[in-house]
Amino acid sequence: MERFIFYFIAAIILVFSVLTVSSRRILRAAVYLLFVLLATAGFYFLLNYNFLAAVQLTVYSGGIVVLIVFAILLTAHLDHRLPKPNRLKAGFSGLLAVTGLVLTLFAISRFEFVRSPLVTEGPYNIEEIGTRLLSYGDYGYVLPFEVISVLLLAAMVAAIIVAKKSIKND
Amino acid sequence: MIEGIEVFDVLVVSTAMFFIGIYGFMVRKNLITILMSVELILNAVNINFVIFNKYLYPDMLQGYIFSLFVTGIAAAEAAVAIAIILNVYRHMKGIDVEQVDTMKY
Amino acid sequence: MHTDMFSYTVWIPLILLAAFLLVGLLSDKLKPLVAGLISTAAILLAAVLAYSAAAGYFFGAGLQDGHYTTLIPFEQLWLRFTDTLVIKMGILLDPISVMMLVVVTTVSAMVHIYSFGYMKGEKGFQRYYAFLSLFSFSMLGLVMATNLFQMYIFWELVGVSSYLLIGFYYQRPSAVAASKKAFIVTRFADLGFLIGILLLSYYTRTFDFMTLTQPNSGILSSAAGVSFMGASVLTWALVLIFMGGAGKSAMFPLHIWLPDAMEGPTPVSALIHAATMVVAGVYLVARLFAVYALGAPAALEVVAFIGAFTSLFAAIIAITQTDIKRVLAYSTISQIGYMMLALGVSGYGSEAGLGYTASMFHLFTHAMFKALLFLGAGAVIHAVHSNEMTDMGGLRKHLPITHFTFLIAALAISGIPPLAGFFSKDEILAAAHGHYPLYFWSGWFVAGLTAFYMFRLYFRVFWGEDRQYEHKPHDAPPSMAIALIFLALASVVVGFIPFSHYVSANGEPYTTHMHWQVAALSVAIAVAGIGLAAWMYLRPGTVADRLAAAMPGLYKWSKNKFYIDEIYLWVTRTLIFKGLAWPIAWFDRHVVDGTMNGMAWATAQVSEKIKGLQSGQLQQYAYAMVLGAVAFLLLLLYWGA
Amino acid sequence: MDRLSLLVWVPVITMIVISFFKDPKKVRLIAAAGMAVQLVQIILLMLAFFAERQAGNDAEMLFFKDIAWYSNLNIHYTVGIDGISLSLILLTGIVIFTGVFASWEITDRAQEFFITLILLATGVFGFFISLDLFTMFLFYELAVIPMYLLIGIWGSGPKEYSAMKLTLMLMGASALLLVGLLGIYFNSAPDGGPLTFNYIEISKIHLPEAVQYFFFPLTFVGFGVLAALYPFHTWSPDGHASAPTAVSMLHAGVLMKLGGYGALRIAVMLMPQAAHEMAWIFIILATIGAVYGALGAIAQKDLKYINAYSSVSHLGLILFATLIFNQVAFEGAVLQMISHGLITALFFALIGMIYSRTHTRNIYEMGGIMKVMPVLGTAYMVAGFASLGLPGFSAFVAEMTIFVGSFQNSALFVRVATILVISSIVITAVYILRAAAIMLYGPLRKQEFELLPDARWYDKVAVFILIGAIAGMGMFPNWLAEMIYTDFTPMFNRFIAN
Amino acid sequence: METATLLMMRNELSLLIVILLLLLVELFAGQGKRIPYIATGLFLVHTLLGFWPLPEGTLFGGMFRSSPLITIIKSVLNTGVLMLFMQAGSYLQKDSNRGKITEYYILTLATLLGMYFMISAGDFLMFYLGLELATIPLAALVAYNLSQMKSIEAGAKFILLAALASGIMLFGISLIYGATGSVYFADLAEQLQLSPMLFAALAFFLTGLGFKISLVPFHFWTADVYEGAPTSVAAYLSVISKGAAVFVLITLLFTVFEPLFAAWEILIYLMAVLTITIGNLFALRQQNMQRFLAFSSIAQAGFILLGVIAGTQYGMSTVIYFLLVYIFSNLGAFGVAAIVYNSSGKINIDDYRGFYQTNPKLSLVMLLSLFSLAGIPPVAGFFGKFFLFAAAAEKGYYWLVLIAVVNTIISLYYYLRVVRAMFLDRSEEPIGRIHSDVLTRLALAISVAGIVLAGVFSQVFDWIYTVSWGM
Repeated sequence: MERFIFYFIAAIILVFSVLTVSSRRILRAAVYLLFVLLATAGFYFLLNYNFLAAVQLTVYSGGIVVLIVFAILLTAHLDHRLPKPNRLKAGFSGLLAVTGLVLTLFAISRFEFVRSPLVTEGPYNIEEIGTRLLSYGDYGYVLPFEVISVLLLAAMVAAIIVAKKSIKND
Repeated sequence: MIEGIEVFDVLVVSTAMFFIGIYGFMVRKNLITILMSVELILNAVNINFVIFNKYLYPDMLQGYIFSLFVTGIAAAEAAVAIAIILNVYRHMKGIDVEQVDTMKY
Repeated sequence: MHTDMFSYTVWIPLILLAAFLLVGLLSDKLKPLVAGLISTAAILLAAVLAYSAAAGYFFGAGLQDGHYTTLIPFEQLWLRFTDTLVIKMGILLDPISVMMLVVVTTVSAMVHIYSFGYMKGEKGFQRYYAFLSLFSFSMLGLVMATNLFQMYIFWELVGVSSYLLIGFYYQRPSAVAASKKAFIVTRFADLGFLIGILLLSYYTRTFDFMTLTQPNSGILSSAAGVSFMGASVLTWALVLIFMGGAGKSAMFPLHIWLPDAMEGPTPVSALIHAATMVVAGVYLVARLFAVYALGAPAALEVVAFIGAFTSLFAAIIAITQTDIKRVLAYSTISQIGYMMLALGVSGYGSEAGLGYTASMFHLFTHAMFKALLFLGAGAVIHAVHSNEMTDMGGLRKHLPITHFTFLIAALAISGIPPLAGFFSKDEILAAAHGHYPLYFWSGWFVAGLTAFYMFRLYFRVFWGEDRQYEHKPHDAPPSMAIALIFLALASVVVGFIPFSHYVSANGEPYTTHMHWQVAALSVAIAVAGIGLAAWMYLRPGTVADRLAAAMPGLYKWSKNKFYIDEIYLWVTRTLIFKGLAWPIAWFDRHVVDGTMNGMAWATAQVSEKIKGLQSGQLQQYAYAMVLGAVAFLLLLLYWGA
Repeated sequence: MDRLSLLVWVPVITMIVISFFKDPKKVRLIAAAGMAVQLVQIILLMLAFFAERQAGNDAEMLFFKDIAWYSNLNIHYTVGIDGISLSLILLTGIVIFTGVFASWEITDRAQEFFITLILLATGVFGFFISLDLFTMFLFYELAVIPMYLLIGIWGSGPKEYSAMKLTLMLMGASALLLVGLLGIYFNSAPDGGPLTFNYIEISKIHLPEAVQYFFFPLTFVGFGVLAALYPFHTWSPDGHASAPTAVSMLHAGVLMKLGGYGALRIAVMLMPQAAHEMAWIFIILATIGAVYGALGAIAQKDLKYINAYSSVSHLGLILFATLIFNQVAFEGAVLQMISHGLITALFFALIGMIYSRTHTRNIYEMGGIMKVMPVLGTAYMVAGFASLGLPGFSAFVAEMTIFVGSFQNSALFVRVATILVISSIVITAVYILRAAAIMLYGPLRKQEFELLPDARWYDKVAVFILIGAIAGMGMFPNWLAEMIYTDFTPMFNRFIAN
Repeated sequence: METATLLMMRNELSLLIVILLLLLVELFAGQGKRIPYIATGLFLVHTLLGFWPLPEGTLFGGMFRSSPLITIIKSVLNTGVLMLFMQAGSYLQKDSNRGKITEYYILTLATLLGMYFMISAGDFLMFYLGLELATIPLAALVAYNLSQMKSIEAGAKFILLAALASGIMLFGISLIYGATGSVYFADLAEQLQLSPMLFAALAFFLTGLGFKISLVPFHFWTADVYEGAPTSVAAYLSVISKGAAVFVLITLLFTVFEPLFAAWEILIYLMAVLTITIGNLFALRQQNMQRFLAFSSIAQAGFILLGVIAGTQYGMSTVIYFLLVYIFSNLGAFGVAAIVYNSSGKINIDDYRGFYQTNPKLSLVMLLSLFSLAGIPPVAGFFGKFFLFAAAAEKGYYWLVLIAVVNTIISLYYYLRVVRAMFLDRSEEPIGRIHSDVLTRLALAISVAGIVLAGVFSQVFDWIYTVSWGM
């Protein structure tokens, strides 16, 4: 059963991924991206990583995609269709991407993954994750947590100064 | 743990997604769609981390937490990128990537 | 003991060097007369020392145990190459060097004196005397050299003095060209000399004449034993050394510089290009005679052949020349050819070495009368301001002293007894006869030619009708006259010196006898030559022209000096300059340098061609990155597999 | 401060003092004073050197001083001299001193000019006293780079092109050299132990032959380019033609000797087997250089080009001599370095002086100038005679030493090459006399030249010192030759032993 | 965890404090002209504190490492940033930048902090976070000149390509994680072995760092971004950002990827050759000074790889030494370029013609900097390059060294082009006489002192060498 769900999710991910990068209507592309992200969240649920799935839903789908949609709305007419990509460019890029894909998969396929004998039944509860994130011993993640907060602060400042109107020109 | 699904199967999906994202990055004409491709790439990476964690190293949460952070950073990146893209639009009245080439050679 | 006696001889060249430095460095700060006097005093002093050395040597210390020894009164290390190969600066006294001392100082002193009159009022008078001193210094250094390398050094120095003096009138392009030619041709010959020295010294491990010319020392055996292209290395070395001598002594085919060298002031021609420097080649072969005779007779044959050929060849050319100095120049070449011939046919020993003695004897006598001829010619030129015979005639009335002395010299060179030339030429012919009859007959014929062209010259200049002279020719001033008279006396007297008592191939004195048949033959042909000249030129008429017209080919070839100059010109201008130097210069600029520039250009081109990579297109950059990553992966998979 | 380092410090101090003055008159006086001090110092050094040698000090290097510098690469500041380097130091001292006088008329940015010029000289001095390959290389490059500015700023003609070409080719050479030196360094301890850049240490060991075969060509070519090794000589004609007088003097006179010195002392001496095996290649190139340079000089119109090609030819002789492996030839190479240095410096000085008057270097545009400038003209003739190897001047001594030395090698190939090389002296006579005939002699070609002044006092200082040195060496060669020969002995013995 | 051990993070903490103080300044003091002085002063204090040696050790379960070497590299970066701040003051005080001066400092310092963490990272997560922290704000800095399209374009190119690069790199990291189950460097070194998947991981990972260091073929953004960015940001990118990344590269290669040496040796070799050559070939043809310096810095990065590939203690110290020298040299060059641009608006090499006539001192600074970049004695660049070559030669990479040294000739050509414009060419209308402010001049003086002294005094190198034992 789960297997078929996985196939379904995989199919969605791949199909909508392709659509995301091929749709000529930009807003639709954003929606397709959303579907991909949602499917990924579904996949996480399937793995019993519920918290992660929730983060995926909120941050990715809720945050980033919304941001993107806003940006689209600010910069494009809705009925605007993107011009067809240059054949040559698409061809070469496609070739490269496929080559890369084949090589990477070949490389990965040569690796023998040893499945862990441990069968920890998720889901990790949020508390455990929270503790991890805030502990400072081995495998504690308070430092990255702090750093990413600085990062977010910096990114905010960055976004603000870029978004600020230039004094001279405008 | 999904019955009958091996790590590699998932990796096929994520890798494909990764390269689809890369393809999109190289082909899409609009700066925002390029950004979307980046999101695809990061998403593929996340799937990798998660599946490795789940299947191979479930005793620790390294992959799991890594993907959390990646998500966070993706957001930050997107925010700054979009701010800049909007500025491009402000200057060029368009965000066609091929027009963004005033500097070359 | 004996050597100490002669230690003063080191001052002979040094005095002259001092004079050169003094006059040369102060140059314009000295009054012309003072400069001349300094130089002249120096050479006179040197002459006195030379005479006393000669007296001391020949009549005293030189003769030991029945033969003349070689003395080295002074020797100083100059430059050391290896333990055995060292250049020393020294003084070597043996019969020929002492004889040369006398010749050089005598002629040089005469020329110094003569030049007071001849060069009077010339710009650069001081420079002239400085160069004369330099030349005398170098020439004396050359003749007294104790080793090959010292000789080579002074050899070069006389070459440069000659260059400077030929080019004395440096504002005259022809003089400049002539000096250049003289230097380069002799330099080319010296190349052979140098290589010869190196080759010889490589095998013998010495430059010293004393060691080299030691008979039976076995030092030559290693070089004589190695053969290269059919001849022993020693032969090669000696032929190469002879090449140097041939260059300096203007042997065919390296003679071409000498006629042109007449562009220099006439006294210079007398000194350098008649009496002293040009016989250096003869002297060189004589100096190494033991090596030639004992080590490589084949090389000596070359000397003989070149000498015989050159004497004939030059004499033929001399017949048709109209520039009096050129006639004399070719005459000089011809006479030096004689000397070479004499050396070439000589054997080693006292009696057997007649050719050697004859050669030196002729060198000695020739120096006197040829210097006289030149100085006489100088007096003529001084009087009429032209070198061309066609501008002259009837000068005997205007220039009695010159005329008389010139006549003596002409007779002397023609071999009319009892003048000096007769004796020496007689010995040469006798020696040639003893060696190989063809050489004798050619020498005999040349004797006739000599008489003919000398008297052709004499008659055309001093007899016949007066020409239109710009101002009345007047005889030589006293300073010039003194020199002329002195040399005329010498030309008369020196023939009676019993030369073989002093100079012989192995140092042992012996006595020569008059070869009556040879003497008769040679006098006969000399008289015939004079007679022919008188017939053709003494009376007004066109015999000469008709004769020339009758043999147009020969006349033309002779008149144009057998086109040797043209051949040289062709070789230098066309082959070396146009064929080598210019192409090389072009090649260097365009191909070699072009390659270097081409590399820079190619780099710039590549840079230009690949600029498209940096297209400004974001997605191409991304493409490159991905391509890089994938290529790296592929590479690793390939290498890893 | 040790004695040898002073050789570097005096120029440095001179530069510092110059940097406080702007007035060209003061600047040149200071430069002259500084270089005079330097010259005196060198002469004192020579005396001290002789005294030491007399006293029986037969150490290979005298006034040895060693200061550790970069310890982990075992780089030291090691100085010391033997007769060979000492004689080249003397050469440098003379040339730079006269070079200052030859630059007397420079007023445009005089301060900068003299600083750069002396900087160049500093590099050269440093190079010659160094015994550490790294330090040596450092000074080598230090000497090359100021050329760019000197030619580019104060030069004439297509100066920027020439300066660039010269710099790039020389730095290209030093690039090869760098690899060569690194190769030597990393193989300097085949039996274990610390690696070293120390020349003396390295010369005592036997570098593995495979190593030699790889690094000898690099090193030799690296130095060779500076010594105008055919076909890498093309920087030299353009460079010299464009350079200002003093720079041409220093460059042809001294800097090119760095190449010869290095090729001999480092490339050949440190890697004898490879040198021996590969000698034929470079003998061919050097022979071509010697003959070809001379022939090329015949066809030139520009005085500086004539002299530049002449340098190619004479430097060919030097390189040739370094490859004969004979103590006499080695000695000859060094003598030729000194001799050519002096002569070519004199030539360039004179060319500069003539040029500053006639404003042309084309010999066909001059003619008969001996009449208006007898002193310069005579000096030019002297230089010419010296250059064509007339006895009494230094080149004769040097060339004869080379020829005698080369002739001791009886291999047919070498012998043929030697004879070809010797033949270059005839060609030298041709181009020297040709130029002199066209330029100095004959009637005065241009009337406006009538009024040109002859040498001024500072010109005379430069010219007479150089002529004095050339003639001095030419007439009394043996003390120098003995010094060089003797000091080659230990090196040569090791060379033979290897 | 003891407070005392937390002091191992003293550098980070003090930098964080500086950032926070600046935020406070922003809030309360507004956007005065004094801010550059305040920020520079604060940073000076921080820099000085940074020289205080720190013990070796790890924190947070190995996520954060500290060692004398790391402290040194941080101090080196600090010095660079300090000089940069001194130079940037006059630019920031321009009217067009009103209202965002403090942000400039905050963002710069945030990226610096990112680099600290990147350098000190003990696992890939910290490394990644540090990298991103060092990248994302930089994009905003690149696009700082909002009124200019070029600046914005540069920002866009930078952020998008950086995102792509880090995406690819992350994919590589994920594969490493998959292969070993850990992202901790300490664990990885023991577990990695040659296998195709790790080849993929390595290739992807190097893409990310290659982007940061701008190695060919990941360098394309460099020129456009440097050209578009404000001069001081370009300088920052070229020295600080690159320096940090190089350091990380070398530590990662020799700690984490040590077992994969055979694999990455090829890649580094290849990249070194390509980077030097391509960088040079493009630098040849540049007119724009910043673009020119961009390509020059690409080529320099290629040279650095020579020290990287050597991979010895010696190689390591040469790289750090070279970075130090490179910072002095490049900041000298950028500093002069910035002064010229800010005062005259001229940015092309041809505009520098006759520069020496009017500004002898500035042109001398430029001269020394360029000579140092070109590797000409006796300035420090010569030593730096020589040591790099020596490091590579020690391992027998003679051909690589040969290629590199031959390339130095090309590089010399273009450096001399600038010298030529300044010294050789005379111009009718050269750039006018420029008076720069005290801090800028001081910064240039430090550059010059560094360039001149760092080579002659071997102590600098020896010190680095001694410290780099604990790599």
